[in-house]
Amino acid sequence: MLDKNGIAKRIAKEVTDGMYVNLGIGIPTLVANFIPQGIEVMLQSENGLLGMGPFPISGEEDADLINAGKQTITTLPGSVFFDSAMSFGMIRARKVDLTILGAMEVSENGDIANWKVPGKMVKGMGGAMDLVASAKNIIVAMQHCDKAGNSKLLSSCSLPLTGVKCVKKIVTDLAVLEVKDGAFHLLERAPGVSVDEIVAKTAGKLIVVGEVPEIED
Amino acid sequence: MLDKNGIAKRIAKEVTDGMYVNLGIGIPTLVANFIPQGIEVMLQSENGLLGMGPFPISGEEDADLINAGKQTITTLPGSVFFDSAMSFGMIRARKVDLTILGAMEVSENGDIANWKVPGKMVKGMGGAMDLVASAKNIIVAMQHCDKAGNSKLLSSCSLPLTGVKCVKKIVTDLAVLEVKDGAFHLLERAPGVSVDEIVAKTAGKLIVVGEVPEIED
Amino acid sequence: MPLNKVVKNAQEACADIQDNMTLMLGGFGLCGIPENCIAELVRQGVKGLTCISNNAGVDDFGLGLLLHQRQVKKMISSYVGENAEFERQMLSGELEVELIPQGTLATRCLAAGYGMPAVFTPAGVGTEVAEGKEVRNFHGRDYLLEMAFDADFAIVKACKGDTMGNLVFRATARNFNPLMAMAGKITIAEVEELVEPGDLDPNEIHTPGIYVHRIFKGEHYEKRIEQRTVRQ
Amino acid sequence: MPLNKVVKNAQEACADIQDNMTLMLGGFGLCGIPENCIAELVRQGVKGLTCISNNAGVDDFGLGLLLHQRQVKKMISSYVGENAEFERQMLSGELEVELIPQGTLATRCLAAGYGMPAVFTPAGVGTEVAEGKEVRNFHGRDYLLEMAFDADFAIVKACKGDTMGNLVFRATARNFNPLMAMAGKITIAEVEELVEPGDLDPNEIHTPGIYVHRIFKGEHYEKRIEQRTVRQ
Repeated sequence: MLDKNGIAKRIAKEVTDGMYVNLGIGIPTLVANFIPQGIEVMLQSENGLLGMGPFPISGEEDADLINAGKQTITTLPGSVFFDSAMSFGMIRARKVDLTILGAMEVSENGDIANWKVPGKMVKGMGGAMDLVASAKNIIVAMQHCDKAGNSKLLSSCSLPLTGVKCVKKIVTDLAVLEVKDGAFHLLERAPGVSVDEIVAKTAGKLIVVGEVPEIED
Repeated sequence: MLDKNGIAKRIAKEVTDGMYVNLGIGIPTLVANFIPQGIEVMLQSENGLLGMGPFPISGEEDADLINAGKQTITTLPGSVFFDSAMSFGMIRARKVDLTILGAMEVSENGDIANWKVPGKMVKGMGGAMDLVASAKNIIVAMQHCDKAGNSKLLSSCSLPLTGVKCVKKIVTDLAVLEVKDGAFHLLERAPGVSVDEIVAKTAGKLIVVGEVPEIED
Repeated sequence: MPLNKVVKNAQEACADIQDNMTLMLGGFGLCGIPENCIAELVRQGVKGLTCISNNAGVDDFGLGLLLHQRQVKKMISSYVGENAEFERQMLSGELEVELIPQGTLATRCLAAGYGMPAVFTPAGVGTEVAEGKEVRNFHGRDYLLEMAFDADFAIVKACKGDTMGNLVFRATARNFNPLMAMAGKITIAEVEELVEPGDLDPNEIHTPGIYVHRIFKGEHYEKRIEQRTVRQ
Repeated sequence: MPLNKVVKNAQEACADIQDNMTLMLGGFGLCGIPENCIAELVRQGVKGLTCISNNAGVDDFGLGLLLHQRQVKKMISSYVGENAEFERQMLSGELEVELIPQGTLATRCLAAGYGMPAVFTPAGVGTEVAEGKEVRNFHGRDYLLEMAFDADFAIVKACKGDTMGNLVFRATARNFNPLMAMAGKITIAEVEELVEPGDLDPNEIHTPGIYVHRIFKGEHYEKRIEQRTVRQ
């Protein structure tokens, strides 16, 4: 089983040199910590920054310089600031190569639900609907099951959707799965996790072909 | 009768303090020379400048700094450069208070034709169609008749239109006219020009009410 | 209106904001919010406001102050989850809330500022955001038709501005500010530093003064940080 | 593609531009045109081009050079009247010309760069520009539906750029350049000065490098003035 850092580390392998990447809040934010040496990427923060740097050292926080999670951050050489229309313009025009975000549910046809639970306080979709509607490539980082043990990989989402037919890949605590042709395709298993367990915990259509390798460290 | 400078001078009286004004090529460009002391205006040049200054002194021409007529110009304190989308964005959003441009024909309902003569080489509409479609207030500067002596103030335009129902006022060599309710309304006559002459040279519907004052110098 | 847009302070700038008007307020979270004008709106007690703002402040700062005084009838935002009083009013039905995607919010401002009555965006296709909206397919992809905003006032905060209303924003405090500055029928800009025409490089101005109707130098900026996060 | 977008020169930047492609070229008149790339296109002799550019150069400079070599099949412009060879080809039917309003041209670039498939503009309503186009009324006013451009390459010229493709334009040489930079499937930027990442102030960059695929330092800029006009 992977912990949050394990999920982030596995996703970081999907990041290739020169990519522009938008990281959502939560596990996706951790991905930045695992991008291999020699791989140069530019992180896009949808509140208006390309080239997001690490958190500042204490005492150097700048109230004017935050990420989409409202955390204080820094810039890097080559960073650019822009307004929110341009920020979502470049997202909508598919200039951002990879979007990594969390989800409450993903369906076998790639629908994603991650913004609203009926009966609970709704905080809003923020930029998630724009991101999932336009991203060239979307990887979801999430737990395979919710806290009650119910699968979050479903035949169809029960929660209000954030976007339709958009998720390309999912990395959970148990597995790496590709979403295509209306099914989850098991690519890799987490260390110590059996295919049977993944099958048992995946409610949507799951395709398993041949030996399923363990995620490499 | 007014010469070009006379037409420009009369139009300059329509310019009030604080206006943002777009001046077309030709006579409209001359208007800038007659704006009274104490009246502050910002001239918009649709190629991307607000706050157009006078032509440069010889030796200080800057190839990167031109107006929409491609003439070398200068900036003033408070000038701003922007791209063409923002330039026409502010035009389309009706932030430009007054547009002054030339015309080949104007109709009694305010249609304007100023970009194309069938059978002649077409140079293009440039920004004129955008300007006339969106301007809050359009004043046309032109000769009352063409070189053959035909009226340019018509019941309907014979040339391909630049825009419909948009011209508010016309200043010609002979008269100042308002365009409203489907007619030209004679407001002022040029020095030495009789109402009869204006009537004779206006092909579209012309309304003359009471004494028509001479244009004041 | 003269080209000199300077007013004395927030009180003069906001004097004619009336009950039941629609306001746009710049900022992302607490970053780049018009602190002086918000304080003035609280002071003058205008009510029944519809506020278009990406977020709704926190309980004791930003738009939270207006919410606390129950001056807001409706919030149009993309994310509002930092605010207990907001939640209470929303759940009790006192406050109407319209949640829209962040990029849609930004683009509807841009549309207003650029005179485009409506824009197409794929954000929200197939979701409840699409309900009641026109869906149109271009080149095999579905888009929603979203309308330009129509706000009585836009209230923004810039780092610097000159007396003609030209504005420069700093870092991610830019966010929605230049977009809203273009979108209001009347635009009020409060600035940390007010300079003379010519002091700003004309190549570096983000909002041309033609979009700005009133400008003043704000005071006592707190610039509160919402999520102070530092490296270990 | 690595984040370092630097190519050696115009020849490398333009190597894969092929016959019958659609190119956008920045500039207004001769102001801010990509001189090096135009010269390279003339040198390599690519033919059948569709060129989206506000103007068509003059007889012996700018796009006029491409026209002279009969490399252009179609021009999409707002104003083309400075060019005798252009006129000859147009009148003889050798050259197809589509004239569109300048603001429409700009906005169709913006639409492409911002992922909007189409935009509404009132420019050209009731004129021959409206022929065959959808007209739609919003709030009592008619607008034309105009499609985003779809160009294989955008070729722009900036004053400064860094190796990551971030661009800064100068004065009115900005014009269509940042819009086209956003709108090309592949965007080539030639710059007068090429600097390192960090040398440009992130607040002052007009075009973020995410939109730019290739950048190089141009040479021997003539920067010809079309209408030299001076004060008496």
